[in-house]
Amino acid sequence: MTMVFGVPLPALLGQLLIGLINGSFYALLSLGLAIIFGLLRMINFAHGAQYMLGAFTAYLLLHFAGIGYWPALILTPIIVGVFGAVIERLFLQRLYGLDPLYGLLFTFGLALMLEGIFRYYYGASGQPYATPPSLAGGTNLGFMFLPNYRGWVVVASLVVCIGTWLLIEKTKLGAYLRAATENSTLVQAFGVNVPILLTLTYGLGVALAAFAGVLAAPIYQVSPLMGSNIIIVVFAVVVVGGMGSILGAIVTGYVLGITEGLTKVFYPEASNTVIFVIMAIVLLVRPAGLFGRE
Amino acid sequence: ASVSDGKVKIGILNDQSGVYADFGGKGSVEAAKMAVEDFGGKVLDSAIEIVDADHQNKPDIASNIARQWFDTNQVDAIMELTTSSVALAVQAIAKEKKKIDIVTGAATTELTGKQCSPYGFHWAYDTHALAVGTGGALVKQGGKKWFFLTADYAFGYSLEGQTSEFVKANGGEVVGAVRHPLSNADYSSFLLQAQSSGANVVGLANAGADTQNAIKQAAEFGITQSGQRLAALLFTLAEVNGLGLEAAQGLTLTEGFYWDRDDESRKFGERYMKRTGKMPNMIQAGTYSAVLQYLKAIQKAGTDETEAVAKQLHSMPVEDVFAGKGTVGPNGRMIKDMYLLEVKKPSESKKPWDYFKVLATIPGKEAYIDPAKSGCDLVK
Amino acid sequence: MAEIHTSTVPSDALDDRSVSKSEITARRLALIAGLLLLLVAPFLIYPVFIMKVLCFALFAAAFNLLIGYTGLLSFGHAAFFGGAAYFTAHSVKEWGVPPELGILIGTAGGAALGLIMGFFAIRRQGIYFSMITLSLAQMFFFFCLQAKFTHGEDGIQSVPRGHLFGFIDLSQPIAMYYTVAAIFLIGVFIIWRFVHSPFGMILKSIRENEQRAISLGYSVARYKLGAFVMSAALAGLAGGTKALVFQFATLTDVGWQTSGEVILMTLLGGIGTMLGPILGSAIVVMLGNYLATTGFPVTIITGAVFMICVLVFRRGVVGELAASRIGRKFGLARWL
Amino acid sequence: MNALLDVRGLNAWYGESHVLHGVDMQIREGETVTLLGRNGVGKTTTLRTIMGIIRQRKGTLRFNDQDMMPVPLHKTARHGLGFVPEERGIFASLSVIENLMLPPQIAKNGMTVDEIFELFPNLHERRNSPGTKLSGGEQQMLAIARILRTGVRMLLLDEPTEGLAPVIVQRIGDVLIRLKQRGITVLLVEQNFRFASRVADRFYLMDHGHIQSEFPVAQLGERMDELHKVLGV
Amino acid sequence: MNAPSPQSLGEQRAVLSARGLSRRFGGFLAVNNVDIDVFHGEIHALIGPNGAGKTTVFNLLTKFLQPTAGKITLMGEDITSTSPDRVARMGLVRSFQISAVFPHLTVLDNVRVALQRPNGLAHQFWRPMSALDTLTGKADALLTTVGLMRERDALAADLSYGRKRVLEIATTLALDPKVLLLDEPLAGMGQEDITAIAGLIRSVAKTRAVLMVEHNLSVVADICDRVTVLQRGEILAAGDYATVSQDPQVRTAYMGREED
Ligand SMILES: Nc1ncnc2c1ncn2[C@@H]1O[C@H](COP(=O)(O)OP(=O)(O)OP(=O)(O)O)[C@@H](O)[C@H]1O
Ligand SMILES: Nc1ncnc2c1ncn2[C@@H]1O[C@H](COP(=O)(O)OP(=O)(O)OP(=O)(O)O)[C@@H](O)[C@H]1O
Ligand SMILES: CC(C)C[C@H](N)C(=O)O
Ligand SMILES: [Mg+2]
Ligand SMILES: [Mg+2]
Repeated sequence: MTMVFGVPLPALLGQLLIGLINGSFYALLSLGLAIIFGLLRMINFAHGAQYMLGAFTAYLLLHFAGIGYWPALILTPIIVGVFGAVIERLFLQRLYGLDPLYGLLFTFGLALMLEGIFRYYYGASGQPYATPPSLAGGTNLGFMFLPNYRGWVVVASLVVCIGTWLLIEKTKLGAYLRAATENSTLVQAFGVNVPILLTLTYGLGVALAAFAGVLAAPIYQVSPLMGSNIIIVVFAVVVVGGMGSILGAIVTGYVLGITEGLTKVFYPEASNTVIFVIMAIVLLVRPAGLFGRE
Repeated sequence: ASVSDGKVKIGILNDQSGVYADFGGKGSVEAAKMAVEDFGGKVLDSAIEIVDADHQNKPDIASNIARQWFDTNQVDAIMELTTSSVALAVQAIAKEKKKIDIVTGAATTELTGKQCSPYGFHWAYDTHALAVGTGGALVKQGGKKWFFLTADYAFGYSLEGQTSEFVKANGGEVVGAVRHPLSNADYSSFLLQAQSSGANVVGLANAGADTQNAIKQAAEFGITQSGQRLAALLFTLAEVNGLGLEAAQGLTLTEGFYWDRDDESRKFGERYMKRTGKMPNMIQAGTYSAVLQYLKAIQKAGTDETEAVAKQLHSMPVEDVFAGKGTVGPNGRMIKDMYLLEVKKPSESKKPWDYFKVLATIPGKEAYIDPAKSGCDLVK
Repeated sequence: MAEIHTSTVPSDALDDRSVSKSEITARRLALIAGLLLLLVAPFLIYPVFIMKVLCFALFAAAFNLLIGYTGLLSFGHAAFFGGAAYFTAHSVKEWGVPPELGILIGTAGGAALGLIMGFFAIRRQGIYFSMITLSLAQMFFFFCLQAKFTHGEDGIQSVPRGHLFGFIDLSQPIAMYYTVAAIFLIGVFIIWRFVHSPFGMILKSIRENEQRAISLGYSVARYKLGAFVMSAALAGLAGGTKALVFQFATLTDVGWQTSGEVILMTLLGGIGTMLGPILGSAIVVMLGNYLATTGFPVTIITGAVFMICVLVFRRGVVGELAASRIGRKFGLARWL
Repeated sequence: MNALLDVRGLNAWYGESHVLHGVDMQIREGETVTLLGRNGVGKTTTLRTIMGIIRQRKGTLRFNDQDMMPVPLHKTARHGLGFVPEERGIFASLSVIENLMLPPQIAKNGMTVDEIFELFPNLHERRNSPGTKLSGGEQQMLAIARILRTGVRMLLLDEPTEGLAPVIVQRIGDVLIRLKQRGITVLLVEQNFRFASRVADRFYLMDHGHIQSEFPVAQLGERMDELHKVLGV
Repeated sequence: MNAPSPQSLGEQRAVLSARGLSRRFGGFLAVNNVDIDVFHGEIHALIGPNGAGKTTVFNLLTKFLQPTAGKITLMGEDITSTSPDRVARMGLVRSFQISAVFPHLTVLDNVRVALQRPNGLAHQFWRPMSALDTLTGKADALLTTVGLMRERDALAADLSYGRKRVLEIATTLALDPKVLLLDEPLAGMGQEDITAIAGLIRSVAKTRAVLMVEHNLSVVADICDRVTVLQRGEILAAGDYATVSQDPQVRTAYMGREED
């Protein structure tokens, strides 16, 4: 067996691939967070809960409407996105003039509540969600047995991340979003309907989280706690990438996922903390994050 | 001879919303109520009341509630106590306050070992029984090289430790172990390590949703195709139901109760099913037995005073639908037969909740540590 | 940025000059009444409950020292509270040190953690600061999860309360109670003194305009770090005390939910007021205790309270009271 | 001929404080009109109310014979009104060119980017740097340029010369004169009296939330005393 | 504070001087090779078109920005890599182009905060607030000088823009700086204030060095001893006002055709 730094090559490659898969979730989630932060200047603490909501919506669609994975992959982000948009209209809009910390606290409360509600009805142990038959099974890559579904996750997240990035960076939308962050009245005075823009943006960010949730459902149990388990790591990813930087969120998401995978090979004890350690170092060297603007 | 404050109050303290909520949860509370009804609703002419609370698997929340129950709510005994850390904490408080606790939900042998209490009892199962049952069965079937996936806390260590000892004693070896945090979502990288370890058994020293997830993901990564076997060391009817037969089939597990064992158990199971919509596992049935036995002990002692009741509990034989015939050791361990079970294939399952084949009955003496060797200093 | 409190607190909240004599007398009387209440409380209410309230009240007051007076919202204060609980519990249980030393060790540990975390966190402001403290605290959480001495999910259990100064037997509930009450009073007094000091004045001005404070020659980083460490130390004092009261140190106390809880207490009671965090923690602890036995998830209520507070109640109970017509008439802002 | 902008009895409030008490002004197409007044009399408020940024308002407001009162803010621009705020409103996170391209074009006759760069060579030089890294003068130029691209019919300019070097002030004066030649209507708020008299056709003098008097540039000489009193120049 | 008093250094030694000062923002050279000397007892004006780099030079001199190249000395000490708060403690104090007061403190407290540090009352977290009462006398004296006594107990936020600028100058003076850097101190002030504050600047300059950025050329002509004109980050001209204002390059780059 080929060895790299005392580790069998297949094990190394396998962990790298698994890191990439985790990174796919980090990237999707931090992308949504970055979009919301970019425009609303608000940390969407409910992002994890909305990811969970995505998984649960897929689950509920299946159990109460018989709607399977593929339609759910499209429907769920729409449903949850609309839910997000409603939240934005009803509540978040009242917080825009205030210190951004209030947005953080509000969504923190929202997250607790959503989680509590699902815990109340579904317990915390998680509900199973079957892998779609078309993606069942796996492919033997030689160094590891890659479940087809996980391969699909990597592809889907890459496509969605790049697509979203293009949408925002290469269209005028991105400029509107950033400008409206700074002075929404003026952007309105230029003839742009900013309130709708804000609602749509929040909806989009939430929809991305929900999309990640549907992707996650067949991998992990559909559990009320799935959001809070991952969200703080994703926050760290966003800090490392530079808050509000779309590209930063995506790239850092994948890179840190892979880094975590590597750590599991060489120093497993640190795999939980490695992202936070990296965050601390980045803060020392570049307080604005790798891709952030001061 | 009388009952203090005119009422016998039993507190059922367990996880009702967390990772282990299906494991005992509200079901245990129902089971306790059934026991009270079956006993006749009154003991020594005093009313019996069941109170319950959710400790969320947090020892601090649990001990808060326990303290409050003992100090201000006149609770006489606390039972169930899912999760070892909680059980140990509450048992310590009960000991200090001289109150009875009967643990059915938690697994650690510490409860009747170093941290035993003269008023503390351990009912349904423990890690030793699991090691002997599930671990032993797999070793016998040729599982000689083990790799452990262990929940990173006392319960996991104790389960891993006792299973390892058993494996080694039977000529097997342990080739590695990884620890994962409680309620971990992703096992892929651990499974990858297990895969490249060369073991032929992957022992899951965890519980509840953790075990369910690990099993699902093992299937995804083709662990079983590549010739390794999974040993779900703590697995019950509730988890099988959660996972579905398709995914769970073929697993070997150890429980102290199976509803489809005989007529008596079926009758009990159906009554329970009517109230909860589910069949009971060993925790819920065990809680029924614990409450019943506690009430019998009060009846016999003629008082609810702790010392007297504890004395009865230690000396009375246990005879009910859960225990069959059991005895209680001086360290508080209730000793009864355990069942080695195998999860049926979907095609073999004839009716709802028809999940298990009984492979063997493990005599209580084999399943549990001899009280004299338990390390409990109450045993002379 | 991050002037969370300027919008929430009447601006004369900290101004204790220009107070009439009769008001001073009234305030003294109120203070004495409060002390008396603290003295007789254990005979009226379940002492363990009050001790819990006092520990959390001190924790919230320490947290409030940071947010209310420097405008920095830490989302990682559980690290100091829970960390100190571990340090105290470990030193008392494993090393057999007396309780007073144990609590000191906890406090010092909290301060040390504060120094380390503060070093990283104070480089940024506003939400950035919050995110960083959250992440660093989470890192500490994982450390606690893995370190041997914390005993993982089990926590450090059965911590002996021991004898205070060698002769006061703390296993007596009443002795423990008065010890906690004393610690609480000392802690709150320190905070009060700290806030109403020349140092506090500089903190306030830094929050108002950081660039200007630098140009006046103040090394802003050091002041912020000072406040951060002070807040961490006092949170540690609260955590260490709690470990003795409940004879426990667990992961719950270092988890982010606890950080959230202390924010809720402060927000609900009133950020930037002296009394707010105390009242807020009483309400939250009561709520938690009540719901613990009902089976209704605490988080639903907690979440809802958070949302309502943020939407309609940003000044908290105390702040709203002070800003109400009656409150303004009686100059309550200066009292609370 | 009807006025392009017709304001009658305009009142406006900030919360409870009543700031405009019945402002009247009529501005014809192609005119450049300057609103003079001391600090705090409500000049900025007048512009913001006309633009629709301040919604707590009463009175008649017609632009191009359309009632503007019910028009939401984001539609005001489409009617042909453009606003350059006192604080300029350059977006820090956008580059100069992005700032320039931001407002949606509402009419074909707006300036092209090339014309703009010819008018403001500084902007061309710094076109890729972030907006707020520009100096004050550069920002002011950018703010005006940005609106010119959209092709608005009427510009509301709030103190475009504040804090600018004399040479830039002159340049901006030149620009305003060129705009007038293109037929763009301008309502200008200005404290710099010399500048105002150079570009304006007509003046409104404002005091405490209403228009005190109105006169053409030709009468400037006769009005000096009044101006002294009201402006303290 | 026992640095040698500038007086003893002799009239010709610069109190603050910079050599080859440069600052690059990405690819853009905002300040390029600037030499500047500020002398005791003099008012030195830094003028130039918008974007010339005046504020940036201020930021460099006060260390709010780190220069890309060059060397700065303050009273003979190299401060090229000193932190901004330390520079301030050494006696180099600035005001800001955009008004910078502590909005929710009273006018009096604004000044007292400035006085706290030089009077050793900054770190005391164990003393009561009344410890600051010893500063009130000094603060009041200063407020009287600048004419802010009437607004003494008002919140700074409630002051009009012009008054805020006055307060800012008062706060700056409270530190009794050796070198005073004022960024457009008169912008936004009414004419009465302009006259008064210009007079004040002139009088305080007698015992210290002042460097100011100002667009109000009549004031510059009036009170400044030396003028440096900056354009595109480079020095275009330097000298007294009369000379500089005749410089044709300065006229085209900054002043324009006539004096508007
Ligand atoms: N956002 C606001 N909230 C409350 N009052 C305001 C607000 N903005 C302005 N005001 C008040 O309204 C009045 C008019 O202000 P406005 O800004 O229109 O004056 P201005 O004439 O433009 O003055 P300046 O020459 O200083 O720009 C002032 O008294 C001011 O204090
Ligand atoms: N932090 C920065 N990053 C990038 N460019 C900057 C930064 N600060 C200033 N600049 C650029 O440096 C140049 C000089 O700016 P500065 O603010 O020093 O000008 P100024 O002379 O003070 O102008 P004004 O009179 O308008 O205040 C400007 O072109 C500006 O865009
Ligand atoms: C709840 C059960 C699954 C067992 C539990 N993990 C324990 O610690 O004993
Ligand atoms: Mg104005
Ligand atoms: Mg400048």
